[in-house]
Amino acid sequence: MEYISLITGFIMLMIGLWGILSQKNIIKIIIGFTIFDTAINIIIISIGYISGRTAPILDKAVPVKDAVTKIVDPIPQALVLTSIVISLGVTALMLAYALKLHKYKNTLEINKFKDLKW
Amino acid sequence: MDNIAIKLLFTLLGLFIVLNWGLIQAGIMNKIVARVGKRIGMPVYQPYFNLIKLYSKRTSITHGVMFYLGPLFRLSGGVGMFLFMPLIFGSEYWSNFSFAGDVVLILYFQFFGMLGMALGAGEGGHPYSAIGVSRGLSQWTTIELPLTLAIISIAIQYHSLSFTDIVAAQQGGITHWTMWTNPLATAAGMLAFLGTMGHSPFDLVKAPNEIPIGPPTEYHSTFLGVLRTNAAILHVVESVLFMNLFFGGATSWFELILKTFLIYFWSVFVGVVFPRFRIEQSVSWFLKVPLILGILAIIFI
Amino acid sequence: MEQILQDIGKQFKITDIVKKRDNLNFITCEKEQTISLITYLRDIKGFSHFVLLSVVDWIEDGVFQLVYFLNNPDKKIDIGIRTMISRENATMTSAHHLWEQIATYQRELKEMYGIDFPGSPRVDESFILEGWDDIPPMRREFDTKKYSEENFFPREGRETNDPEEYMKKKLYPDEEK
Amino acid sequence: MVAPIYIITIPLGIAFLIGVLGKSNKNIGGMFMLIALACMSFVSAQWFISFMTSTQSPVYIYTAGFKPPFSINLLMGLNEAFFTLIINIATLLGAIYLYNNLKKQGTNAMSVFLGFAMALNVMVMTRDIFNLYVFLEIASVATAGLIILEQGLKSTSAGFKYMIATGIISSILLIGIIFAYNYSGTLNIDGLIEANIGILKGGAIAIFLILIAIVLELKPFPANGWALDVYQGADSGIGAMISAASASASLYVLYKLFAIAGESWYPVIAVLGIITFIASNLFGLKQTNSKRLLGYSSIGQIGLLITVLGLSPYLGDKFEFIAVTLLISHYLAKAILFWISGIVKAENIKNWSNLRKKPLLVALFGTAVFLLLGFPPFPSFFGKWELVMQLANSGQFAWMTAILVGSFFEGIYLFRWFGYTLKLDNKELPEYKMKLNKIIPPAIFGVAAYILGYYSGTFVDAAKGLDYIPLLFIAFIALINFLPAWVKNSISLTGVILYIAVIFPEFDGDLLRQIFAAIFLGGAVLALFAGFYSKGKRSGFHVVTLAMFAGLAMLLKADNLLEIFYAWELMTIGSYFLLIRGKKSMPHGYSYMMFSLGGSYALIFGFALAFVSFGNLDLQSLSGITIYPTLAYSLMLLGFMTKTASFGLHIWLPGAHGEAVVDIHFMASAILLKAGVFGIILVLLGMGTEASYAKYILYTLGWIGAISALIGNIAASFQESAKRLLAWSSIGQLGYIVFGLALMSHLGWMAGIFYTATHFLYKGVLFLTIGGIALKLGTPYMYRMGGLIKKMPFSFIAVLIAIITLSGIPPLVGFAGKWLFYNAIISQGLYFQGIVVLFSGIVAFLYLFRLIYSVFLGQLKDEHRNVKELPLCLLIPIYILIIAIMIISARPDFILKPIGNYLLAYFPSGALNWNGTMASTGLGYWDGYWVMIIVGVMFTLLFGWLLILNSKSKKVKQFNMVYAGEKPFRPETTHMSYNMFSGYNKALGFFMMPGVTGFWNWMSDILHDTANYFRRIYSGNGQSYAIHIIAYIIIIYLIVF
Amino acid sequence: MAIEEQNKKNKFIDPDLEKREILSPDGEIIKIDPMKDYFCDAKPKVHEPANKVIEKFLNWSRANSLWVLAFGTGCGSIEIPSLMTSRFDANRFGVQMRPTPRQSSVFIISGYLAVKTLKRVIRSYEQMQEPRYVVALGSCTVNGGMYYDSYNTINRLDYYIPVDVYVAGCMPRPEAMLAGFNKLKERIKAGRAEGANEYAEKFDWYKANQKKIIKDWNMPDYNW
Repeated sequence: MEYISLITGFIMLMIGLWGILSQKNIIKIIIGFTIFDTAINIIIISIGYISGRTAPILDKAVPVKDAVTKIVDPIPQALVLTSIVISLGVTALMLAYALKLHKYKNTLEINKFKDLKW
Repeated sequence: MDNIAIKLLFTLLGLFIVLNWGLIQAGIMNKIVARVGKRIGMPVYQPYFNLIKLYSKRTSITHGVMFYLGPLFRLSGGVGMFLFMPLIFGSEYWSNFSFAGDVVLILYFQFFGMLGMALGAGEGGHPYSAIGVSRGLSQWTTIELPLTLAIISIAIQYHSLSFTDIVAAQQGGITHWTMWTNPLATAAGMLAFLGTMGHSPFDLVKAPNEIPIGPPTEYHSTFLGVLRTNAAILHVVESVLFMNLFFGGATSWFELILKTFLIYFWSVFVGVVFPRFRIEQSVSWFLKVPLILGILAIIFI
Repeated sequence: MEQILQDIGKQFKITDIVKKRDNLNFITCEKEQTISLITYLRDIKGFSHFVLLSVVDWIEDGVFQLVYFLNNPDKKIDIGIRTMISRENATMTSAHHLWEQIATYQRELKEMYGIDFPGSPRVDESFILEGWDDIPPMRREFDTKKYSEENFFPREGRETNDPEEYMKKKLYPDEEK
Repeated sequence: MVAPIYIITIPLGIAFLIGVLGKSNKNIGGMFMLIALACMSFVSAQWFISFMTSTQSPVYIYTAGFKPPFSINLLMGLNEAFFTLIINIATLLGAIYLYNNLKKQGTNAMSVFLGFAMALNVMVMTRDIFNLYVFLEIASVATAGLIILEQGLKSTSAGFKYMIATGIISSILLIGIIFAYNYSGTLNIDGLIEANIGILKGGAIAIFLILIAIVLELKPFPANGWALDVYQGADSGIGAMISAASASASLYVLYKLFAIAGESWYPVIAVLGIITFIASNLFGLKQTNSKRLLGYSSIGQIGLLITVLGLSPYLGDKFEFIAVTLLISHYLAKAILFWISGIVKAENIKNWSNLRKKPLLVALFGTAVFLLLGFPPFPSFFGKWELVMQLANSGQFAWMTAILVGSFFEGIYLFRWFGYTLKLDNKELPEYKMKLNKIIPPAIFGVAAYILGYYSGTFVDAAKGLDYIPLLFIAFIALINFLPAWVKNSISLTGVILYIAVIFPEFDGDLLRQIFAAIFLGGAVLALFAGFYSKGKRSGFHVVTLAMFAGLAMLLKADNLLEIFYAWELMTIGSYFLLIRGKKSMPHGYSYMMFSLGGSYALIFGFALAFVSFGNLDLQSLSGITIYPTLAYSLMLLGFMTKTASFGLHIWLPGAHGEAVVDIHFMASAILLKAGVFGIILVLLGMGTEASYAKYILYTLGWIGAISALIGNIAASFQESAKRLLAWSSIGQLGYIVFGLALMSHLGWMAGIFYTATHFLYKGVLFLTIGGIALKLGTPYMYRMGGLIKKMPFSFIAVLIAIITLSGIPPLVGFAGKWLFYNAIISQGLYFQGIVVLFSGIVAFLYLFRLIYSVFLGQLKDEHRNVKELPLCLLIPIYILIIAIMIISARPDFILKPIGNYLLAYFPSGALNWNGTMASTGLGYWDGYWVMIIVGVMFTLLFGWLLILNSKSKKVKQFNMVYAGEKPFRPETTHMSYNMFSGYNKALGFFMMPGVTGFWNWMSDILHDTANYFRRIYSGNGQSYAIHIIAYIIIIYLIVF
Repeated sequence: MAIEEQNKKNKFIDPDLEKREILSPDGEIIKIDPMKDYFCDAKPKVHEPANKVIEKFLNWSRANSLWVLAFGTGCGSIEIPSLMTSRFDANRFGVQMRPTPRQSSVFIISGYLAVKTLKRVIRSYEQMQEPRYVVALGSCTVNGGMYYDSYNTINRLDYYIPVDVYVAGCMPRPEAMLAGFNKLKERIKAGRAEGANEYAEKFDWYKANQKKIIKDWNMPDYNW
């Protein structure tokens, strides 16, 4: 059962991918990307999960010396932090692009922007 | 080469004989052609009269230096071929300066005269002479093809390109002549001979009433005299060439005169019978039968 | 043939119809109407072949008589249309638009008779005579014998004999009249 | 030594500082940015030099003091130093180039640019895989930001597609990383390498995901639609940054991560790379947009580098050298090209002719093109050479062919583009100003290309013998390009004469090279001397002429295959520039280059086979080829025959030479074609006649020579332009020489070599005179000339002598060649080829008469009434050649005896035996000296006789001729020269069907149609690009596992 | 321009012979005067035979090799080919037809001469090389014949070119022509057939007569 989070991560991954590839509207594509990123974050987190352990916060419940046996692997969680920040930045830039694209052709259909081809 | 002076003397004598024989031969041929047309025809010594009259003309004009030198090139072409051609087999005096070159030299020396004539006619400025020269040259390219094939097949047969060896190999009766031992080459050679002589089927170049007379349109008086002298010498030397190659050369002057007469008569004979070819017909004619004969000559030595 | 002549008579003012043979007639018509008559004959009446154009110099009545010969190849009949034009600075409307070869005839008439056909192609170029600066030679007022004697050094000693006396003197010399 | 960490801290600090300064004072911000980039490049330069010179060991930098598993560490090794150096230099120069754009955008753009530079550096240095992901992401976001710099719909849509693509790629990388961590427990690359998680099923998938993400970052073929749009949409400065800097960074990342993957990955990477290389170059054929074409070319080059990476096991120790040289060449060339496209701003490649307004830009464009294609002075030449050699060494012939074919496609569209730039007219194209900061970066890179070229030459041991003096002299001449023509001419003339004095003694032992040296360098002196006729500046002419002659001289001095190839390519560049100078010469110069390019690739393939079968590169290796000998020798012969324009490869010559000016025509025909002959001699000497395959090759070579002789001479007779006539006749004469060499007998070779020498003499005379006359009369067409004998007597005499020699009429030297051929053919037994050759010799008469008649004889036209004789500077070289011809004709044994002795070493049997001046073979005999005397005496005697006879003939003018009692109208209507041999054409015209040109056109059409058909997959829809990426991943996955 | 006026003066100037200006390839203007540039107009000179004995021998050979120019004017030109047939065969007397005036020595004027043809006859006659002879057939050349009163045929040929032998008859039969040839041979052998020298001496007189009737004389005075 401990793989439940991994599986949900992958399912969300598929949904995000489907969103990116099938939707015509740029905003929907960007939403697809956000789902895709959060799915990856979930997967990262679930990689670090060791069943029967608690969150790696050193407080009263988890003293420093026997923390190693009690907490799950902290590194993926550290990675997730930067990954979230990055996906935030990427989504922000994408939205800025979407705004500019709309300004030019005031449409958000991805297949309207095909003038650079061959 | 110590007795170069004597050899020179004999060569001059040979040249004199060949010149006279050429003129008389032309006279006889005209007589024969006339007789074929049931006409009495010009007297045999008429070429002499023509020459003297031409040389005795009082005025002449020239279009420029190259025009002036054209006939000179032509004559030196004819006389040059005579110089390098061994006339009588075996006699050291009558083989002129043939020590300087072999069949290939003679083959390429023919162009010397033709080039000079072409340039002289060109300088004349007359469009007809240029047309005549262009026709003559294009015809000449395909005439040379069967001739080269024949010569190469002879060279293979006798393993030599020098006249003296070829003639030596043909001595001893008619069965030793190339005509006998290598009939295909002789056939190709003699068909090419028709082209070199420029008689009727292939006389488009100097055709009298087609384009006045082709290259020599602008030539007259002494120039024409020089051209006619060369024509006489050239016809004899060409027939001597074919005689040496195919008909066993000559061991004496009488044999030479007889054989050259018969060889020359072959082209006149064909000329009388056949009408004139157009330029593309005459050019492509040599690529048909003579070419095939030549190729067969090389294959079946 | 009569049928044709009646039709023409109705439309054009033609005078003195002369019947040379059953298949050759001459008609005369006004100068202004000739071209239209010829066009009519050609297009309607089937005279599709233009035979020749020539002129007769009536110096006495001071008039040139132009004759256009046409031929109808189907019916195999000929017709000659005559018109009278004055001799002094004679001009006639050009008919080269009907048949091309008319231009050549007109050019010859211009050179030989001085009849001007304005508009005909190359009409004033020299036709046969090169370097001719006298009056058109075919006109009757032009005396060729005098011109030849002036220009061509005639050989003296030529006298013309009446053939009858000459032969009599030749054959019967001794018979004195 | 400054600590490498500063490379990261400086840009970060400055970026924030600029941010703080706010929008207003942009200048200070700009200055700070430049300072930051300068410091970064100084640091990496310092480390790089220390690695190169002293034995500096790689240094690990631990952030936050902890050991790797717990912190991120960076490495500064030799590779890292090199890559950071080139990235920093690129970004520094890019910043200078984009200074105005960035200033216009304001300080935030500058900080984005700094971030971009910093991210690339860290990607190169970091040893932590997650850190790599983070900075990869920063780099792509920064690039996306920079793309927007060029305000416009195109750039925005391109940026958005870029965002989609990189978004997917980075997420896949992230999944790969996390699973790799899952199995290996560490994020450090060194740790991953030890962990060797490839053996686990899941681990292999993780590695696959990581590597495929990095490969996708490098824009592999089917999935690179987005990259093309980026290159087209983005500003050219940004394009330069992407293709130069970020490409090298991602390449190094792929190299770093390769250690994790292990052996099985090499072939996969190589295949991906080669597909990208060939496909993108093929698609480039149909491309007309300049920036998109640059995109195709950069993707192709990166594909090539990936292939090199993939083939590293086969390249042995030479791998680093090859990778570095090819990378440097791509890096420099792409940067230059993008920067130039930024300056000239011409969308369509045809409008690039605007470049000619600034000669420096043309020079840079040329440098970039030749740098990309691997031509001599540049590093990529040595890189490609070593690549082919190593591949051949390890038997990978399929890879070799693929790489050569790919670079041939690239050559096609690059040279077509270069041809447009040089030749199309640029009157109505808009003016443009070349600001200083825009021109400095490409100029620096251009100069760097030459320096690095020399530097990389020192690494290759075979290239030690190359002497660079001539190249320096050419550089000097290039610098003084602004001087008038005659000054440059005299300088280069003295230079060549000095050079002859220096190198001629080197050949004294070997007669063959002496003859060719006399032809090449003697010809150079004559050509340069003839060059004095031209007024004005003739900019660029002397540089390329000297380059060609330097190449030719080097060809002779070369003692190993590399030097031969070096000289061959140098000579091709020089001759290309010469031939492209004619007004309408663009298509012909282009086809010339295509044939020489194809020829040189065939040559390098042949040399590779020789190198493999013999072990080392010196000339003896040509003799003992054991691996695929037939293929090797025929390829080498084909390569050399592109230069001798033999049948099948001859269609470029008539056009190229028809348009050339007088001295260029002389150089190109009389001298350049002999280089091919020299090459054929080397190959045939090596091949010998014993081997079974040699018989077939020689037989076909003989037939090719014979047919080209026939076609050349017949076609020449039907030409209307005098120059094309001479060009076709050169094809004919070269056919002679090739046939002579193919006989492989003593006499055959003597005829061939003798012909090469005499061909130079009389063809030189013909080219100089006819070229001079065509120049003077302003038209090459013969029917417009005529009657010039009265105005130009000296040139008439010269052409007459040349014609007599060419046609082989006895007294002059041409007859010797004909006589040798006769004997060679009969003794060798190749009768039918011989007949075709002899027949074409006689056909030569037609065009010779047509030439001398239409130009000199016939009617003098009105407009040429007071034309003067040729200028002295043309007449002197002509009469030098005439004197040479006369001397050899008088005593042909001066040349024939030495050639005979020389050939005895190779063909002992069948030599000429001499007594006095009489040469005789087994068959016939010939005495040139006596023939000359007899003919001379006879001619003078008869001349005297004619003078006596005809001393007072009246000189008349041109219309005094018999014209049926009338007089001719005008000279134009009475000069018979147009369609002169119409009868002959009717009879033998069928020879002239343009079969060969049809074949080559058909080939190029196939190429262009496939390119046009396949490039449709880039539909322009961002989403379809995303689908391509995903599909690409899945397909590769299925193939690999 | 000056040149146009000069041309206008003479009404019959041939357009190709008008003076004109041409631009040469290197841009400079060239003045072309066709009459002087294209034709050599030197006067003919009298060529006295060197010495009697050789001249006698040469005349003998000239007489025996008469090369006739193929130039037919008027109705006589149909008679000349019949000479070459086997019935009459002029070849027996060494008479041969030559196409160009350069190479021929006998000029047969075979009928009436229109002014137009006279112009061409003069040009061909002057292009023949000395010594040259003229044989005039038919009465038209004697006194104009039946065209004596025509406006464009000349009456006496010898006013325009020197004539050696007149063969009378309103087209003489071939036998008459052969007799004419023999008469010509006698004159040549006697050395009295010096028409060319006579033409050279009385050149101006001949030229005046010719120009009197050929009004469009747009060719040089002497045609080489």
